[in-house]
Amino acid sequence: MRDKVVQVLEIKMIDKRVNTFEEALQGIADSSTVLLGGFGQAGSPVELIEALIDQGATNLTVVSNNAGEGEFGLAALMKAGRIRKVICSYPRSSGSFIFEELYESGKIELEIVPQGTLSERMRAAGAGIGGFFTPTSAGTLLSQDKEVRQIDGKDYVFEKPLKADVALIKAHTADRWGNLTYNKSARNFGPAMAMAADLTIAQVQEITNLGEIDPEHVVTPGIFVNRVLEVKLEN
Amino acid sequence: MRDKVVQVLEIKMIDKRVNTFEEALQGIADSSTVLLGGFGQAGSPVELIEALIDQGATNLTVVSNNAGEGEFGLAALMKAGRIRKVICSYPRSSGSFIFEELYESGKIELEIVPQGTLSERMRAAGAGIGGFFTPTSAGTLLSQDKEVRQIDGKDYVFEKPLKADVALIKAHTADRWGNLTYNKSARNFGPAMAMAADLTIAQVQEITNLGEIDPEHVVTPGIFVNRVLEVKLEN
Amino acid sequence: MPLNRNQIAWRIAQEIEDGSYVNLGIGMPELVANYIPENREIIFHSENGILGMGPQPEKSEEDGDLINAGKKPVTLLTGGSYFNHTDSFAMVRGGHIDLCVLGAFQISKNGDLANWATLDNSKPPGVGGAMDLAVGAKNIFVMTEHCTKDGTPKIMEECSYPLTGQGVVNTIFTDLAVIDITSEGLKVREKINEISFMELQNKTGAPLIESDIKELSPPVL
Amino acid sequence: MPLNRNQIAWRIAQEIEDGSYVNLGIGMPELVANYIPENREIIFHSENGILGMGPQPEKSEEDGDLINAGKKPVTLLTGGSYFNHTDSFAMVRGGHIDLCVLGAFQISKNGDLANWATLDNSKPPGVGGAMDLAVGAKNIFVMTEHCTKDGTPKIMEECSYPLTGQGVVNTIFTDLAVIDITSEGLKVREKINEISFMELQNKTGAPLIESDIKELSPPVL
Repeated sequence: MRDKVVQVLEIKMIDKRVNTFEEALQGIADSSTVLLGGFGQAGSPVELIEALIDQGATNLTVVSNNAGEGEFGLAALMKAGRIRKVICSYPRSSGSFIFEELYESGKIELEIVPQGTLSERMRAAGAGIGGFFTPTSAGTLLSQDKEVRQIDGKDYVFEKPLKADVALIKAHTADRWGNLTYNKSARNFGPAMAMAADLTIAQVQEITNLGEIDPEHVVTPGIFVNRVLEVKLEN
Repeated sequence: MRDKVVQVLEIKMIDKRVNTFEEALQGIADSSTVLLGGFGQAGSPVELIEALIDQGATNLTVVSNNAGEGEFGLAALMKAGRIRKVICSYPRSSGSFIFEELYESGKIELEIVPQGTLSERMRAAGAGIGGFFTPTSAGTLLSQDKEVRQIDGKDYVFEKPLKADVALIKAHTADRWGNLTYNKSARNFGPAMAMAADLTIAQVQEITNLGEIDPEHVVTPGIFVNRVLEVKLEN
Repeated sequence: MPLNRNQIAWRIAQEIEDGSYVNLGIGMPELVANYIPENREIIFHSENGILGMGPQPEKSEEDGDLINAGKKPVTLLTGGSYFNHTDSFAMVRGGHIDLCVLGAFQISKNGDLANWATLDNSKPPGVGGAMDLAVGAKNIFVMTEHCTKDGTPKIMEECSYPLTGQGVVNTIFTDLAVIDITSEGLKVREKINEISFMELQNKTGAPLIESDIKELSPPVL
Repeated sequence: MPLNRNQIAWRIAQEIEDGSYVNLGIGMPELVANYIPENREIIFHSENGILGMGPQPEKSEEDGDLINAGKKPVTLLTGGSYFNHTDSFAMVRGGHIDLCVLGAFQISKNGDLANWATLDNSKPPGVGGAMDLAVGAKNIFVMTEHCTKDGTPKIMEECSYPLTGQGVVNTIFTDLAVIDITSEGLKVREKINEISFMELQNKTGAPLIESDIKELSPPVL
């Protein structure tokens, strides 16, 4: 009789909340392809990325709009020698000296993808699309080795989905089902990356109770999110 | 001097609000391709569709998930003899007798498109994608005359964007910039259709002042919307 | 006794893992939601833009803007969300739905599914989201009577009706048996006691594999 | 006097139609926002997910989560909205942006644009959203000095630098002239009075067409 009562009380709940960086990053393997959210610093999961240094995964292929700045976040992970290749749209900025050193000494591989194509390729991966034709980069160096098809008189370049093992993103609010909202222009690549990875991990400013995010206002539904970690930051 | 003062006061404003069905539907030409929002009755712009009967456009190709029910909305437009062809995923329902009569007597053309492909084709049109490969319908009748490509060992069917002249959709709230929010599952095809048409007309339950829709909660940004008409309906 | 529809639904519900994202096809599969074991939290997806779909509301609480793929009024659970059709089918096609339960006209021994059109061309066909679901969900369960009303097997060597998807079905749940589609063939995992393996084989249009068959015995429902 | 950057920006701003959706490229084109005539309502798009982008905030009001494509703090106008990168580039690629103003290294007579990479391979290149904008916006205006610092023409028969887009530029606004790219060739629409047509031609690497040239005379800025 007692057993039965206990069983009834132990209703399992979907709970994507984790309490530590260690739990959040558990299982990320060497040689993974890792998507890193953010456009510059807006939406960059700096704390998760830095925790990945301790986690230890190496030989990573990283997809990110930029290639890091200063010596924090992505730049720190690069400096720690964990990144084999960067896929991005715009690697250089005033503070991207760590990337530039590695690039110029041939220690890091670089693949340049136009910004809209980068996002669309991840979206395609998440949406089960096998590939798509985009007019972007037609007739340029970036489509040199790619299939080009004329459709209704215009040149289009064939692009393949960009699927990943892991996505590290930053959102604003989460609940235990993994529903996410973002803050202003920090939304950027988060939604596409969340869809495109087998394991999506979000650091958020705040974890709220289930139901506190209005169902009309959920930006990334929990189905695309595996783990959420609250990392409170000063604004 | 007086002239100058008047000029300063007459600051132009972007104003997508219209006051009558006539204004809303102005310029829709015969033989247009028209997207009609809604999944069953949820999100169906019934009043706009019925006003299209008075507007007079004929020989239309209509894209809609369903083929109408009863004798209102899409079914009424069909009954009025304005529709040459229907592109939809699921034409038959318990109340689709008008469509069925026209179909069985050969008076209306039918193109069946899988529901997800239908939405994706409109999204592709709105996003400037020239075409995409989807696994949906591979090996079935619906891909019989289409290009099939094996990608990573799986068959994919090539689908082209579905662009339209006009979209008639129903949303919940709008402002003068054309920003839209929707209500619950009535959102359905609205966002994809708004993107895919040259002229997007939304009937909404309520037009609010600019700024009353939280910028984080806009579902269809005004850039995809040309005209909004308030049509108050009892719930 | 062959299972009634509620009992087939019950059997499928037992198979759904805790925390799964599940889409239930229109019609008979909708019954599955009624029999999810109480200690499991399952998130139901509806292709018209809902995650966390809840049960039918009271008549007075019905909302024409909150319906399921079968266009029947539903509710939203706490934690649910709304999204547009494109995003909804991204979930489907992109392999984010763990399980979809679909009805069937016919199923072939290699997992082909036919459930959208017959050979009657006088009526307009309608595919809805079936082809997207068939090819997109991680697992496809079929829920069906074992034979048609006139006794013709629905499980066969090859489907004669137009296909919905090729090689997509994982497991077939019928009123008589539970059958896994494996690389070796149709493996009977469970059957009702009242029928012998040979009788089951006779009602099936493709060879069945017999090995360690358990009893299919749902409660009275 | 050749125009300064503010004056080129002013000239471009006069050309922007009321109610337009406009994307201003990173750098010099950002200046255009400062000179929009007061009676026009223009909606600025930023490819990192903003429509209705407003001016730079006071230092104390800066928000690291509200930046433009150049990663500088901005504000949002009443009526503005936020969206994700994929939707943002759907707007761009799908032809929903009326006008994009871009900088240029080189422009060819048929409207090819080179503005993302030089021939120096020692530095890593970066394309950002330039290729998407070049091919997607309904109209592309180029804002540039007429020649490089050493006097080499930037408008030429064919670009020697890697292209951003083929045949995408509609009009070139320089410190000396306004030049439309037409099927007949480079049509000078306006030029500053201080320079003759021949002098302008000498500073241009492709043939110019002279017909009804107006004076390019912005206010002192």
